[in-house]
This record gives sequence, C-alpha cells and structure tokens, in this order.
Amino acid sequence: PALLAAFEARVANDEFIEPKDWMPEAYRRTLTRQISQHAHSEIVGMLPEGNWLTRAPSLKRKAILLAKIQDEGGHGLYLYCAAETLGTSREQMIEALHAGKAKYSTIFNYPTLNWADIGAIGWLVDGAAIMNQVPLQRTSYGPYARAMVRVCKEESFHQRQGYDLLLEMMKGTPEQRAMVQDAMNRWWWPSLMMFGPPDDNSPNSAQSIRWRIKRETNDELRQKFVDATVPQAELLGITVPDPDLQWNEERGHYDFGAIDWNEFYAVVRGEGPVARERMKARRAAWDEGAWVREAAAAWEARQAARRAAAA
Amino acid sequence: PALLAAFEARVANDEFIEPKDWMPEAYRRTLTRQISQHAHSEIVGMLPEGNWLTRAPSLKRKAILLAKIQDEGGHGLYLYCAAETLGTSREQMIEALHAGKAKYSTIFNYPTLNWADIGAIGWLVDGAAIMNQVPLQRTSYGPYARAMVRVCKEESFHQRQGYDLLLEMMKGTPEQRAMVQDAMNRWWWPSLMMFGPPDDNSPNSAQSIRWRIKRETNDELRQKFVDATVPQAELLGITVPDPDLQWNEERGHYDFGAIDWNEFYAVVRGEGPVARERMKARRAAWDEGAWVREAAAAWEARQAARRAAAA
Amino acid sequence: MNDLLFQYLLRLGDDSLILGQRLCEWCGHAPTIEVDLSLSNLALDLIGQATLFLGYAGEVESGGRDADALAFHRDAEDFRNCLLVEQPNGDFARTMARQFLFSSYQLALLDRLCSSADGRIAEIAAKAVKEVRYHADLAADWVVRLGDGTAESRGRMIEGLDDCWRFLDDLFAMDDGERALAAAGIAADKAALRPLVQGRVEQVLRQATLSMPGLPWQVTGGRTGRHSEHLSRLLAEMQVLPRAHPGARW
Amino acid sequence: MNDLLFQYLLRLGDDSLILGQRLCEWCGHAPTIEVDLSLSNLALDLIGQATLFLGYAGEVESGGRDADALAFHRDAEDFRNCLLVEQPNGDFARTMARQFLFSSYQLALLDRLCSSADGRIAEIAAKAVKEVRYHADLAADWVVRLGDGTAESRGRMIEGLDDCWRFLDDLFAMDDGERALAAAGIAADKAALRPLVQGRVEQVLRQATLSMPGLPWQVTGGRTGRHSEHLSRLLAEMQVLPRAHPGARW
Repeated sequence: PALLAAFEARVANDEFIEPKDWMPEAYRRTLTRQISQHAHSEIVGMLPEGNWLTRAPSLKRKAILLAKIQDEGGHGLYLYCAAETLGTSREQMIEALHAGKAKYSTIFNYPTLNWADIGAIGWLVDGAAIMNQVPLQRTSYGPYARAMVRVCKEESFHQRQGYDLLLEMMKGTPEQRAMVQDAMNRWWWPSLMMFGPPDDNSPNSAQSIRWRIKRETNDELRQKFVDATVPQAELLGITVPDPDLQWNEERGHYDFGAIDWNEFYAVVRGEGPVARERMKARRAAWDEGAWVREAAAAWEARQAARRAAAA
Repeated sequence: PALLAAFEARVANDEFIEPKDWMPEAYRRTLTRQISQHAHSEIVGMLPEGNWLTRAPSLKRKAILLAKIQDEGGHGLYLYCAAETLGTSREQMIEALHAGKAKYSTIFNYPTLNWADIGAIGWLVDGAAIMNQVPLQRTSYGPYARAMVRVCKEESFHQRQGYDLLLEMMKGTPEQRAMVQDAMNRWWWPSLMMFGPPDDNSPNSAQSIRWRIKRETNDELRQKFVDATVPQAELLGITVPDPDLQWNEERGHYDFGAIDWNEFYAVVRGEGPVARERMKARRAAWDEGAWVREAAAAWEARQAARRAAAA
Repeated sequence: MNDLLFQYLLRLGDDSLILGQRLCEWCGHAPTIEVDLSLSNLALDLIGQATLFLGYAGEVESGGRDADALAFHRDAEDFRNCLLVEQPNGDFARTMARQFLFSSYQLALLDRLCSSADGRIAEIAAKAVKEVRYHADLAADWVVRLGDGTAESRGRMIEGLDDCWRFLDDLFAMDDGERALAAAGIAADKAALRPLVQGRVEQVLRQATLSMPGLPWQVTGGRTGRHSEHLSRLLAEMQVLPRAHPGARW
Repeated sequence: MNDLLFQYLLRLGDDSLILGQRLCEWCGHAPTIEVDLSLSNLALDLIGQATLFLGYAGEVESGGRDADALAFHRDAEDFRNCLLVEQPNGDFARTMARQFLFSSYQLALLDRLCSSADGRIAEIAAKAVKEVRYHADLAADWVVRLGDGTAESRGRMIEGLDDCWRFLDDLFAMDDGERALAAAGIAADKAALRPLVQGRVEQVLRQATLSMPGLPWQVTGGRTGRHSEHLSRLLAEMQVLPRAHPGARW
C-alpha cells in the first residue's frame, strides 16, 4: 500500500516509471496489453501496404513505400522491446496474436483496393494514429514514452507523404481522381473507428487516464481528428462520405454522423473484411520461418560453444 | 520359342497383338516404356501451355487453349490406360516419372515466353508429334494403335489451330510479328530434336522397327517434318533460323544445318532449361493432391462396405 | 432501363468470367488427371457463358465494346462479379466449397432466368443451365466425398466452407436497379432464390455429415465494384496482353 | 557506341530493378522482423541503383524515356537482366543463395566499375559498391548460418544453391558490344571477374561446410532478352498501373 501510494504519486506528478521500478500488477498487465497491441498493429499494418508494394507505379513511389513499411517494422520492433521490459517475451506476444488472444488495430482488417489507398493510409490512418500517439509521448511508462517520440516523428513524415501522393493523383487523370475519392469513401469511417468505442462504452478509460497510459478520451481524440482532417479533404478536392458532416459554430467543432458500431464490434471480434487473410499471412510467415529461426539459434549455440572451448 | 515364332509372324503380318496375347518380355518392356513416356509427355506438356492460359488475350483464344490442354490430358489418360494393359499401374508409371526414371519428350523442357509460343507449340510441336505418331496408328500393339488413331485426329486439329493463331498474329502489329519470329527462333531446333538422336546413334531402332513399335527411322521422320514445315513458314512470312537450310533439287528434300546434340543430350539427362520447374510442378501437384485421392478412396471403400452390408 | 440491363448482364457475365479464370489456374496442377479434366470442363463452360453474357452486354450498351473489350479493358472497380468467385483457389477443398456454393446459387438463378422476359437472357440461360446442373452435382459430390472422407479431408472441407461463408449475403445482394428488372420479369428475384439454395446446401452438407456454419459478419460490395484484394491481382494477370498491346487483334 | 552504352546500362539497371522487385515480395512475410527489415534494406538499395542506372540509360538513349518509362513500359524480351535475379524467391534459403551469388558477382563488378572510363558509371558504382558490400556480407552470413545450422536448413541451402547453379554462365555472359566497352575501359571484363567471384564463393561455402556443386548444363539468354517463364509474370504485376493508365503521373 505504501508502494502503491508512492507509485500513484509519481504518476500523478508526471514522473516516468522505469522497468526496474515497482508497479501494480494491473498497470503492468494493462500496459503490456496496450504496447503489444500497438506493436502487433505495426506488424500487421505492413500487410495492407505491402499488397501494393510490388505494384507501385513509379520507382520513386516504390522506394518511398518500401521505406515507410520498413519504418513500421522498426516501430513494431522497438515496441516489442518496450513491452518486453514489462516481462513478456516477444515470442509470447506473437503467439498470443496468432492464437487470436491479442488484438491489433481494427483498421488493418480492411482491404487496399487501389493505389490511392496507399495515400489514404498515410494521410488518414497514420493521421489518426498520430492523434492517438502524440499524448503518449508523455505517458507514465518511460520506455513506452520514449518509443512514442520516435514513432510520432516518423508517422508525421508518413502522413505528409501520404497526403502528397493523393495531391499528385488529384492533379492527374479522371480515373486517378476517382481512385482518390473511392479510397476516401472506404477509409473514412474505419479511420474514425480507430479511436475505439465511444466514451460511454469504454470501460478501461478512467483508470488508464489516471495512470497516464491514456491522456485523452476516445471521443475527444476522434473529434480532434475530424476537425483537423475535414479541411485537408477540402484542400484535396474530395468529399467526405458523411451527409451529416457540418461545422458547428457554437461548439467550434464539426458535427458528424453516427458510426456503425455493429461493424466496429464485428471487426473487433475478428470478423473484419480481410481479418482471415491478415492472420493467415502472419501465421504463415511465422510458421514457414520457424526452420530459419531454429537454424540461426543452432548456429549461434554452436559458435558460442566453440568460443567457450577456445577460451 | 514356338510362341515367339508365332508372335513374330503375327507382327510381320501386320496383325494386332492384344493384351491377353502372349508377347516377349522385351516387347512388353519396350512398349511400356514407350507408351508411358508418351503419356508422361502429354501430361507434362500441359504445363508450358498452361503457363499462358490465364493470360490468353481473348476469350475465344482462352477457350481454344483450354480445350486443347484438356485434350492433352485426355490423351495422357488413355495412353496410361493402354500402358496399364501391359501390366504396370498408372501410379507406378507416375512414380517412375517423378523419380526421374521415366522420360518425357525433351521439348517440354523449354519455356513458353510469349503468346506466339502457344501457336508455335501447336504448329511445330504438335506437327512433329503427328509425324511421329501417324505411323503408330498401325503399330503392332492393338490398344496403342487405337489410342493413336484418336490422338492423331485431335493433334491435327491442334496443329491447324496453332498455325491459325500465328497467321492472325502475323496480320497484326510489328510487336506481334516479332513475337512470332521470336517463337520460331526458339522452337525450331528443339522441334527437330523431338525426333530423337540420329539413326547412327539410335540403339533400339532396328528391333523397334521389326516389332512395328516404330515404323520409320528418326532421320526419315525429321526430314519429312522439315520438308513439310519450311513451306508453311514461308507462307507465314517468317524465317527459319538456319542459315544452312536450302532445297536440294537432287535429293528432292531440304538440306538443313547441324543439330546441337550436346544440348539434346543435356536435356535428355534432365538438365533442360525448365526441367526442374516442370518436375517440381508435377511432383507438387501429385504430392499436394495425395489427401484428395486418399479421401476419395476412403469414401469409396466406405460406400462399398455400406452397399455390402445392405445386400 | 438499358443501363440497368447492361449492369445486370455484367453481373452475370463477370461471375462466370472470374470463376472460369480462377479454375484455369488449376490446369495441369490438379490431384488427378480426371479432376484436372473436370475442372477444365467447368472453366470452359464458364468462359463460354461469360462470352455470351458480356457479348450481349456490349450490344445493349451500344458503345462499340464487345465481350473482349469488357473482359480485358475494365479496371477492378468496374467489375460486377460477386466476391465469392474472385477468392483464391486455396486447396482443392476450398475450390470445391466455393464451386459448390456458387454453382448451387447459379443453378437456381439460371433456372429462373430460363423464363426471363428478355428473350436473349432466356436463351443463354437455357443453354447454361444444363452445364451448371453438372457443375453443381460435381461440386456437391466432392463436398460429400471430402466431408465424409478422411479426417484430413473433412478438416479441409470445413475450413474451405468457413472461408466462403462470409460471402453469402454478397452472392444474393440486389440493388434497386436489379429489383426493378426483377419486377419487369427480366431479372430473377434473388431473395426468393435464397431459401431454395439454402435448402439444397443444407441437404448436401447433411449428406457430407457436416453441420451448417453459423453466419459470421458478412462482407459485401462485389455487385457495386467494391472487391477484395484478390481481384486486381487476378486482372493484372488476365489482362496483361491486351493492356500491353492496345489495339492488337489476337 | 551510344547504343552499346545504352544496352550496358540496361543490363546494370535491370539486374538491380528485378532483384529489388523480387525482394519486395518478401515484405511482411519474412521469418523474423529483423530479417524483414534487412530484406527491405537490400530492396531499397537495389531500387535506388536501378533508378540511377536506368535514368542514365534514358539520357544516353536521348529518346525521351526516363527511368520510369524504361522500368514500366518495356516488355520482357526488352529486359537485359541476368536470369538469376528473375528466379522466384522460393524459401528463404533459395532467396539467400540467389542473393549471395548475385551480390558476390555485383560486388566484384561494381568494384571494377568504380574506375570506369565513363564518369557517370564510376560515380554510380562508387555509391552502390558500399551498399553491395553489405549485401554480399549479409547473404554470405546466411549461407553460412543455414548451411551449418540444422539438418533441415542445410538441406534447403543445398537445394537453393542447386537451383541457382544453372545460371552462372548467364551471369558472366558478355557479347561483342560489351567486350568493346570493356576494351574502352567503360565496362568491366566479366571473364576476368569470374575467378575472383568463384574464389569468394568457394571460401564462403567452405565456411558453411558445403561443397561446390558441379556445373550442370547452363541456361543463358538473359542479356539478350531470352528470359525464363518467370520474368513476364513479374512484369505483369510490376507494370500493371502504368500500363492500365498510360500517360498518368503518380
């Protein structure tokens, strides 16, 4: 109880908790779940973009996309490392993902159907991710907060690249402009869902905010995202697929239409449009790579034995 | 010895030998090898054409090619049946193929690189096959001879379709005409090799001719093919890739250049340009289909048991 | 009405075209020669149907596009096939699960279209329905044989059906345009077909000693051009020559 | 001489482009995240080299084609890459066997081209040779680790090397044009490079406790546009958007 009080005081004081510090089990569990979920999202998130990598329409775009996906893999890597400081191994986390016990962002269960989707993911999905993540740079757990600093910097860069891709396409042929609008039509609502269930149905929020694992509510962040994104859509010259969207002078915010929460919960349950494909791809990569990991481990062990024998 | 004499007399008299008739072991063995090799060629021969089936450039051409490959599968099927009448099961023959013990026509170890190859295979490869097979309609083994009647009829049809495909392309764009010439450049020499080694290096020929398993020598058939094909190439408007080719007034035949027998023997050894790919594809189809064959057999057995129990 | 009819014919033709194309991928790679030949048979029938439906679509459109133009020069979002037929072959069980569901649906549909108020549709349907009766029987036979075969084949068939089950609503999806055509006796009322198809499917699964999977969240959009990630890849391969050589004849 | 130089630059650029494209296929599917990242690294370097070599090729040609036009609007028979780089990835051992042989070759080549009489080639080579040294080391490490790892990885590495061994002559093939460029100090004399590369390969295989495979019948033709069946399929995928939307900018 004295430990707990001291812990709560440090958190309330915006100090960082470090791996060797005492922390409540629930804090450890919640953080592990949140960070590993974030790591999984980075890794699974490589797939929808990877789907167009081999079909990127110019050498420059191919290189940009490749570098972007590589950054995501890098984020996944240091997020797994951050989570490991809490006592769960990367293998355990990956197995939980493959067993369907761990979640990842719902957004990656939607298909990428044309090249503009690559831009839309950068602009909308990374944009939404940034909204979620910027406050986490000051989250209470040190390794997570530091990881977030690097992640946010790179995500901002990706968001600008995505927007730039769409701008370029909007200057192009009618077919290209139609692709951009089509991408917007398909990604808008799933992007809003990325902020999670509405506040009145978000059970863990209060404690997470008290622990500085979360610093703003789902609905606050969602509103911020809408407010920031709508003018960008106008600048692009595309329509937001929401007839109820309008500026509310009084609130100083955009009002927007009702989200289809049935769809959201179906996707959370693992029934998203391409959820089966995503999990199959990840499991296949892992299972088919087992012999490589085993070989590398066997070789390392043999080298270590040789070094020991030589010493 | 009396049996043997009677057998030789019947063969010399151009009578058909039937499955239940007595026959020398060497005759049975040679025929089994020859028919199964022919069956394997039909089945492996589905692959180079299948390579372009999903890329056929019109619905009509896709249907024609599909029907053609289907015919080849059909030929394979009744050739295996004909070979089975000699006492070797289809499974045994297929396993011999996959183990590299049985051969198939060298020609199918060359890649199909553009759409004109589909025409060239019909025209040249089926054309060469017909030259080889027409005499076999009168071969001494009844089931083989009867299979050949049907095979030859269909192959002639394929040959005309192949030639028609090339004619159509020659009426097209410069790129299309270049494809036809390129196909000719690549398929001409391998087609000549289809008739096998030169007569002075063809060990089994004499006995095979005596047994009416073969009715003309390799070099005779090859000459026939050249004589028939060169005018067709001229009609198409393409060049035969052989600077030594010229009409020999005295012989009443075309003279042609030296065949690269080193290449031929390498391909016979299983080192043809796509031999690995062909065998991998066949083995994969067989191995990955094992569970289907087992399931079908298990179901049949269960049905038979049910019928027996009900009777 | 002409545009509605055009759209409807695309739906009919694209279903056959895309499934025929998928079946072509099996060619030379099936578990037995007999299976290889029967898959080719199905593919040939389907390509033939596609040629007729898309040919008629081109006439209705009167814009100078023939069946080949429609097959080889449209982008993914302009295709109107259901999501089910564009799904990858997977193993043989998945291919047969897909075929069984699609052919059962197509059989009921064509059976109805034999008495379409549009004479051309009725004519094509009358020809195709005979083919599809054979497809549906063949696929049903395999569902039974694999479902009631070995433990492995049973597991694969269950997995194959599971993979397809998300796409059933999409198969029967109708928009206002199609409803108008149905009211005019030209199109079939798919809602009315569904119980028929479901009955047939249940019967075959019972024979296969399999239970009906529950209905998971349904993925839809094929009929309005929102496809899965697989279609654009299928088309990249199928269309490569006409795209690389615009204007060439083959 | 300009056409010879153009052809030579295509050979250099196409090797990097096609291998880079193949490595892109691994993205998101590698055995570990670390491996995924290192394969992306290789691919990025290779795409970058392709951009430089093909860009320069376009300038030399002076026909208004830039690197993208050359990458996305040529047919398979106009590509000049060696057969090795267009071979499918297969499993990770095969990918690494291919990478090891190609990078060992490319390292020796670029090392020589750093002192090319053509300043632009020398410049590009000087940049690329640093990247490729890393590629060659990385691939050699994996050849050793897999060759001397477990029984399974050893078997796979042997199989992977076997798969590649048919394409070695093609890798070093030179025609008269290239020999003329070599005589002028612009191109490298590949015949002179071969023993170097072979020595390096032997050394690494020894470390991997593997023996040098014998040289089977060699398949050649990549440098003159006679490719394997794989290249046209790779290009159908890679080029699909620019082909479907001629004239569009991205």
